Amino acid sequence: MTTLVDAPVTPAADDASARRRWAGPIGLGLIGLVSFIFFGIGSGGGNETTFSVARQSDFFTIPTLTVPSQLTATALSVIALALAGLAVWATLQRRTLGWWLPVVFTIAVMGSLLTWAGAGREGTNVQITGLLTSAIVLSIPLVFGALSGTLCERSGVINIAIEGQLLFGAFLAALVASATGNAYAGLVAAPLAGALVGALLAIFAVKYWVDQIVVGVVLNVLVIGLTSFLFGSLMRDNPNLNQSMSLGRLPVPVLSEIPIIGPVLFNHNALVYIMYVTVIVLHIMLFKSRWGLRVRAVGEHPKAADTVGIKVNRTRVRNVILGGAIAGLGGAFFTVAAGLAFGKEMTAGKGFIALAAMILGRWSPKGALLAALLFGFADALRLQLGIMGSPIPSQFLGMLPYLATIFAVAGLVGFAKPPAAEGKPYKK
Amino acid sequence: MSESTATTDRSSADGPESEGSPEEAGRDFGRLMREITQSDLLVVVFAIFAAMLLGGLLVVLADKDVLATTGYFFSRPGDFFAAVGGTLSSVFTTMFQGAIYNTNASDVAVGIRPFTQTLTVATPLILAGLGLGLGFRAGLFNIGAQGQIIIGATVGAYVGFAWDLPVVLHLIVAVVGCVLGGAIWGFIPGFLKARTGAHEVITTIMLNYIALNLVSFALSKTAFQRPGSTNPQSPLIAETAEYPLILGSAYNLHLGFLLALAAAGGVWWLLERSTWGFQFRAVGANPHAARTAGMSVSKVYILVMVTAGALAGLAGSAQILGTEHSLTAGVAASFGFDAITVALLGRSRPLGIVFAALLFGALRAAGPALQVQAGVPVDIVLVIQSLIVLFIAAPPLVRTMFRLPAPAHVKEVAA
Amino acid sequence: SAAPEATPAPTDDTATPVETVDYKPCIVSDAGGFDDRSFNQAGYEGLQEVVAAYGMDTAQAESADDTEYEPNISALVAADCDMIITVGFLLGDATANAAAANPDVDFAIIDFAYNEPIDNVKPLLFNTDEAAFLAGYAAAATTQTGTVATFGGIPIPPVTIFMDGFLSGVNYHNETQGTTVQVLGWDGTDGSFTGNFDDQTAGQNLTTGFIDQGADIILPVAGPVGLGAAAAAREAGNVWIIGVDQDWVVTAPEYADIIFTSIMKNMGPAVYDVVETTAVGAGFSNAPYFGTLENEGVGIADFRDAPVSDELLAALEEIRAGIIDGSITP
Amino acid sequence: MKLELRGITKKFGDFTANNKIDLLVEEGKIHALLGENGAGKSTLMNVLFGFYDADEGTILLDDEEVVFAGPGDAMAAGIGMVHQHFMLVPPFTVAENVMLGHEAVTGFAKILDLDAARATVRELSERFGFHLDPDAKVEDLAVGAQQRVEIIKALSRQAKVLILDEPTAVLTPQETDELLEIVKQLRDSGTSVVLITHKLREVQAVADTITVIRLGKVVGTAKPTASREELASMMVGRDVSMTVDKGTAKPGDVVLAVKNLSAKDESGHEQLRRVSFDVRAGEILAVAGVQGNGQTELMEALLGVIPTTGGKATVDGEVITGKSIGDVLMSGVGFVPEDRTEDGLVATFTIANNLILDLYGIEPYSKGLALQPAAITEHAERSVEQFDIRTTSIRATAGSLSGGNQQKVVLARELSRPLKVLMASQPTRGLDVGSIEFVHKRIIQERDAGTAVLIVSSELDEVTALADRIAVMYQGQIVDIVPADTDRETLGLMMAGAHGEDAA
Ligand SMILES: Nc1ncnc2c1ncn2[C@@H]1O[C@H](COP(=O)(O)OP(=O)(O)OP(=O)(O)O)[C@@H](O)[C@H]1O
Ligand SMILES: Nc1ncnc2c1ncn2[C@@H]1O[C@H](COP(=O)(O)OP(=O)(O)OP(=O)(O)O)[C@@H](O)[C@H]1O
Ligand SMILES: [Mg+2]
Ligand SMILES: [Mg+2]
Repeated sequence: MTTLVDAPVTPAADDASARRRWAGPIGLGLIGLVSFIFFGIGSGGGNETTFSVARQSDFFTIPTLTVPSQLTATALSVIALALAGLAVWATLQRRTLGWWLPVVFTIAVMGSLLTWAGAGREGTNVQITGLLTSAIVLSIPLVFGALSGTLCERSGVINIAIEGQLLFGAFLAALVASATGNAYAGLVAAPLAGALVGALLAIFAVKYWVDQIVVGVVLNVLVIGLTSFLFGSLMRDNPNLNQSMSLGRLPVPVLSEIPIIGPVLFNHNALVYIMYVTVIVLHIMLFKSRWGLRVRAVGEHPKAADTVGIKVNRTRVRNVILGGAIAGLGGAFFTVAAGLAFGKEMTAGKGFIALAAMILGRWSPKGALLAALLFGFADALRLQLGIMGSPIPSQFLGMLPYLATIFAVAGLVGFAKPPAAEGKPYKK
Repeated sequence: MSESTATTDRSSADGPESEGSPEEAGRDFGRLMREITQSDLLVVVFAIFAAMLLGGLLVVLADKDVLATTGYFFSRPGDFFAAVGGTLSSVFTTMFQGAIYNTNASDVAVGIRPFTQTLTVATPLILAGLGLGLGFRAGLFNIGAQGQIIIGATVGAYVGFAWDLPVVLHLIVAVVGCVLGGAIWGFIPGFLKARTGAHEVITTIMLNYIALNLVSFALSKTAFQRPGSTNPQSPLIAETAEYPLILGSAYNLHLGFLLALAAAGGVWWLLERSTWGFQFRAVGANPHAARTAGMSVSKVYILVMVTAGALAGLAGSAQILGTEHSLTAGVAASFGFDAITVALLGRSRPLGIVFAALLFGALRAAGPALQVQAGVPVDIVLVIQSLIVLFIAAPPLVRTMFRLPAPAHVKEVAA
Repeated sequence: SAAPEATPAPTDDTATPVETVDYKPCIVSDAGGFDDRSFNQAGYEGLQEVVAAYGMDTAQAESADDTEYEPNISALVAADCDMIITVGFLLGDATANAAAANPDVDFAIIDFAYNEPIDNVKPLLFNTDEAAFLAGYAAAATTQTGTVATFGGIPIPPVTIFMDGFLSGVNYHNETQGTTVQVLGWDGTDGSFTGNFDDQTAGQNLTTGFIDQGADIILPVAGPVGLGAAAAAREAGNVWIIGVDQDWVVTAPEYADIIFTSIMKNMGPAVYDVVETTAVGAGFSNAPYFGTLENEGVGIADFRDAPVSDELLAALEEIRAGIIDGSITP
Repeated sequence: MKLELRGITKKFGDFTANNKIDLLVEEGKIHALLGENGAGKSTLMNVLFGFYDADEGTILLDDEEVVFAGPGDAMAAGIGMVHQHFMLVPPFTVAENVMLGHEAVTGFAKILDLDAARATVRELSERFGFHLDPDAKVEDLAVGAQQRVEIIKALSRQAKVLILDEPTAVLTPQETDELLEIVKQLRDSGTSVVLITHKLREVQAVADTITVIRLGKVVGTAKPTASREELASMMVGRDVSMTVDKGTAKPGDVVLAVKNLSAKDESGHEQLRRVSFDVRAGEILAVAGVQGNGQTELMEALLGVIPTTGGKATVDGEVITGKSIGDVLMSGVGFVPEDRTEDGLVATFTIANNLILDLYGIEPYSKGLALQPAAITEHAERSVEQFDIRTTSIRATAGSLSGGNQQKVVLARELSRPLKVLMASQPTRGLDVGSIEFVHKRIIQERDAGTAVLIVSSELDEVTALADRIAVMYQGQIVDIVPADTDRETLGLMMAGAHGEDAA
């Protein structure tokens, strides 16, 4: 996260850099204030909020925690404001505070928001564990998608086709799983589907110099068309080719029994654990290995890479296919991992959010994970508030994840420099 | 004359000779001949042909009549090929009849209706495409046209149904409303980029979703609903706010189309002949040099995004004041996204964008006929459309496929 | 033409038609498409049945987005359709215009009524809330946890009418039986929505959230997204799902064992009747058709595995009667 | 290893950059390749290095014909190259750039062994007296430092044939001498070297044989003993005077006044500490100093590219610090940036457009919002002809020009309007003798026209040739301002931090 605050490099940012330092602190301040006025004061005296951290499925059952709404929300808001003040001070001192500040700040504000939302509701209480778990779950396709984008763009190829790769992955996973009667077979098939789309992208973008974004967009439409057609014909005629198959949970022994953390992190299906591993491995490989160095060289300055004997286009083709495979794997989330049958356009635009997450994460696997989690959390929060019933109109709740993302990129991340050769076919 | 080369420019970095100029008329003629033999026009023709073949085959596979024949293929292969041929030709003719000229129409007036439909559908694509192209030239990858269209249309719609103003004035005010709406929605990412460096791809994607939620919210309020109905659908806009139909009520073609052509001219002038455009292109090509030459990169970003938003807003007006006449959450259809492809296909040059938009318009216009007459499932229609676009975007591929001569300047690289 | 087979009907294999009627009914979907597991699909299947039964010619156009309604209708007019069925309020204007332009073509529109009737347009309307009311009452009577829940795709009347009926059904039970069953996800004006009809995983997580809050009977009014809800319910166990539009025991057999009941909106039969009467019966009338409990245009499916007492069934019968004679308003 | 090129022809579109070129490099010899800007030297070398494929001709190594699919093959065959336009990956560190392509790795995951790379860098920069931090990001380095990286990168590969394309263009005299020593050592240990440079002194110092090419053709060979004048005229095809004849300056009143100017660079390090000096109308103040001692920041701070943290600068009494770049330029300042490809030109723009890159807003090039094509063309044609820019058309892209001609475009633009102050960084970097002569003439013309001229140059010859007064910079401060006739040694010492008087 620290990388997210280092100094900007290009003119765009230079112009901004002088002011940009302020965007963060001011943003924090405003949010802190909003939190104080709306959630703190707004919680209304006398109300109580009940937090529950345990789910009936849990091993330990922890009693629910009931707090006076107004007091708690106000206290948390004050903490947030204090942090904002700290940020202002740091800016004045031209110091950079670590990643902890935004994190703690977010927790404080979220806490006060939830306290307010749960204020005076007998029927419902704030489900911390449930909230965090669905945050993880909802971010899975975004993580895989963003990783795919990162792999491709680091080698200089823009991958707008993530959406299509997710969707085709979801489709083939369902098809194969249903046909073989084995969800894991579907899990294996998904990356193949994604890789296929990736290969098409590579052929057209790298070999035939077609505008990468055009290919990407077209591939998305292509996949939507094909899957929808097969869904309406093949799968409709033989329902046994599109059943809901589920990978099922694989609770990690011991770990999964830790309160909160256990259910949130260690009680998922195989895909989630694969996700953890993929992020770590890719992050190391991309920034510490020879492969990574060469890939990044190709994406930054293909000519330079060429002059030291690196095969630019071969590298790109491989990365794009690999990226496609990863996105395809993420597609498995929608069907076999979620235990659902395939449905028309069921990826519902997640591929584009993933694209944003990739940039928000500054083209790094770690960043992609954090960005995706941020979005997943905002999305889960929106659902949670809807469930508990809140005075906010549902359409505005619907905006929450998107607003949160905009704030994150404008306030915290600021300028991010894409790989220099991104989008440009390498012709010699 | 940037125009003349526009559609054939492979990128603004192609060969040392990137521009023709009056005083080189002789060489220009030589180049003209070269461009005709190697032009993208020829490529386009072949591209459509190739895509049709592939798409046609898909239709064949999707078509049970044909599949049936495969059963007794070996006994009576004739049937199979007859069926295939039948499907293919029906697809070809239907597309032509659906998009250009309806040959089995009683008279010309009816016959040309498909073509006017193509132009009508192309209108919002031209406008939004121009906006996006403008951004691309300035190095901004704005994918926010969708949201900008929605907001523009929302404002315009409100002016259209809620206010009543004298004839001409009402239309003008409504159009201005659309433009303002779009411009504001374009300003936000421009401003954020300039001030905080926030990447426009993120902000515009998010703003698309936010716009959608906003319009849904508006439509859930009685102020935007029809009297006595709670459907999320606005009242019809007043006729005084509608774009006049330029070919009479028999056709949908409306004034917005002429507006779009005018806008294309304007954008060309802005880009190629105005000091603003000069800055836009400089910033797009090399922000460092632009800055050292005294241009304000942030100002350019904001300016470009506002202009792009305004154009997308105009596209919104084509929807709400031109064809739909009533605001729904789906008022922007998928035009905002198609416009990205349109702009890139047109290589961000105004003339190119107009052509690309017409192509898309034709493809969309042919859709219903394909479904109803040729019985092609809507999803396969999508596939055919995207294949055509893909091939048209891949001249080198089409050239290799059909052994066309490669244009000289493709080989060159500005080192 | 290959049209009918292109998106094959479930009734492809029906026996050769009894007679062959020279009448061409056609259908236009809204942006949901004919496999939306909701009114487009129901209407489409109804049409396919009647077409197969009377050996009629037919054609259909699926709309990819809101701008295609008018072109699609005109394409069908151009294809010499005698009747065009349009699905959903979004096609209201396009249908009205087309009807005015083609007085000799009959139209029928599902889920939409005009303020002043049009001679050649027959609205097909459904008092879905009547059926939802029964489902709500039954749910309130059956819940173990005292909490039931509902959510929608997007807040539009065809969706919220289910939620309204369900809510008032529960409240009626609370009033009459003195229970305090609470409904999550809809308070009569606003509530929980996934934001679209595609994102099944959103429905899944939403449902899990409801279950965390103790809900044990859930009504998802979001087309395919409902399947996400069903999956979540299956995973959690001891949770019932209420199907919508069609009997989910039939349309989603894999979840049959957790289907409490289904709030059926019999659009298929309605379409069948309209076409039949117009083509071979009394002929076309533009009088609106209202699907009600009374004419079984709406209703609830049998409780198969659901633990419902005979008292409850009896009570439901009374309420049904009450609704029909107007003594109870949903 | 013996290297031979036979009948190499390379065309770009209908333009022939190399025309049937023959070249023979004996084993263990240093072969100098001379030619004016745009003669085709780099192109030829890029062909040899397998980066371009020749339209005609063959390459022989030790009399074996070889065909290179790409630079990879060339390197495998033992050819190494220092590129004129550096082939470095900006966001990578020095170590990463040096190791790229032949990385030392550990484990089956092939994790990079960065320490090994760091060691190599340290060891080499020790040997050549380069001062390089292996962990510095290349994009943060001054051009001079980048040049050193490019050299180390090539040398670390132990090539048998080493191509040096203008390796000394941005090195300090000391560094240059070090490098030439290395090159000699390499030659003695059997390496064949092709050296491209515009600095005839270096040629005379190390070359064994000399080939001169002009307009893509070989025009002849020469002995190292040949005089600089002879070589020069061979290259340019006319007589060139090696020494600038400039009359004594007639300084007017102070135009550019700098008071206690301080500035930080992008990474926040203070690069400029309370710098003060004046430049009068009609005089040239040259700033001498080893690259990276704040000269770059001085120029950027004056123009407003980087914010100043203290002090001020005035032009004719008007404060320019804190103004927008545009305003500074319009207040009569001409600016020639150090890095022309990055900051001076838009490579994909036509020459015509580059010639109005900072003039587009003023008459006659635009009226109101409207550009004036006629005026733009007219201006372009005038400049091309005046500054003898070698191009096929004013509509050609600036990117297709050779280095020297690109520099001419920048100068032509900046000198094409009335100036009060001309600020030029490394004005003749990479230019051939002919162009240097020309550029120097133009700068002195500008001075004599009463413009205050501020030059930054790491080229002592240039400094002494142009300056009326010399300011020596060291570690962000002005050590001293001395008269133009100060001898090289003194200057050298001052550049190392010693003050004028103790130095003398
Ligand atoms: N990629 C290219 N496309 C078109 N023309 C080019 C390209 N590269 C070089 N040229 C042209 O070929 C000629 C030779 O260029 P080259 O770089 O070899 O000159 P040079 O001798 O290296 O000059 P300098 O001393 O300035 O480096 C120049 O006129 C240049 O404009
Ligand atoms: N033939 C010409 N004669 C005179 N001036 C011209 C001519 N062509 C262009 N210009 C001037 O140069 C400006 C830019 O035109 P030019 O064609 O060089 O840019 P461009 O090719 O559009 O740039 P890019 O290729 O980067 O898009 C024009 O607006 C005009 O003012
Ligand atoms: Mg051009
Ligand atoms: Mg050169």
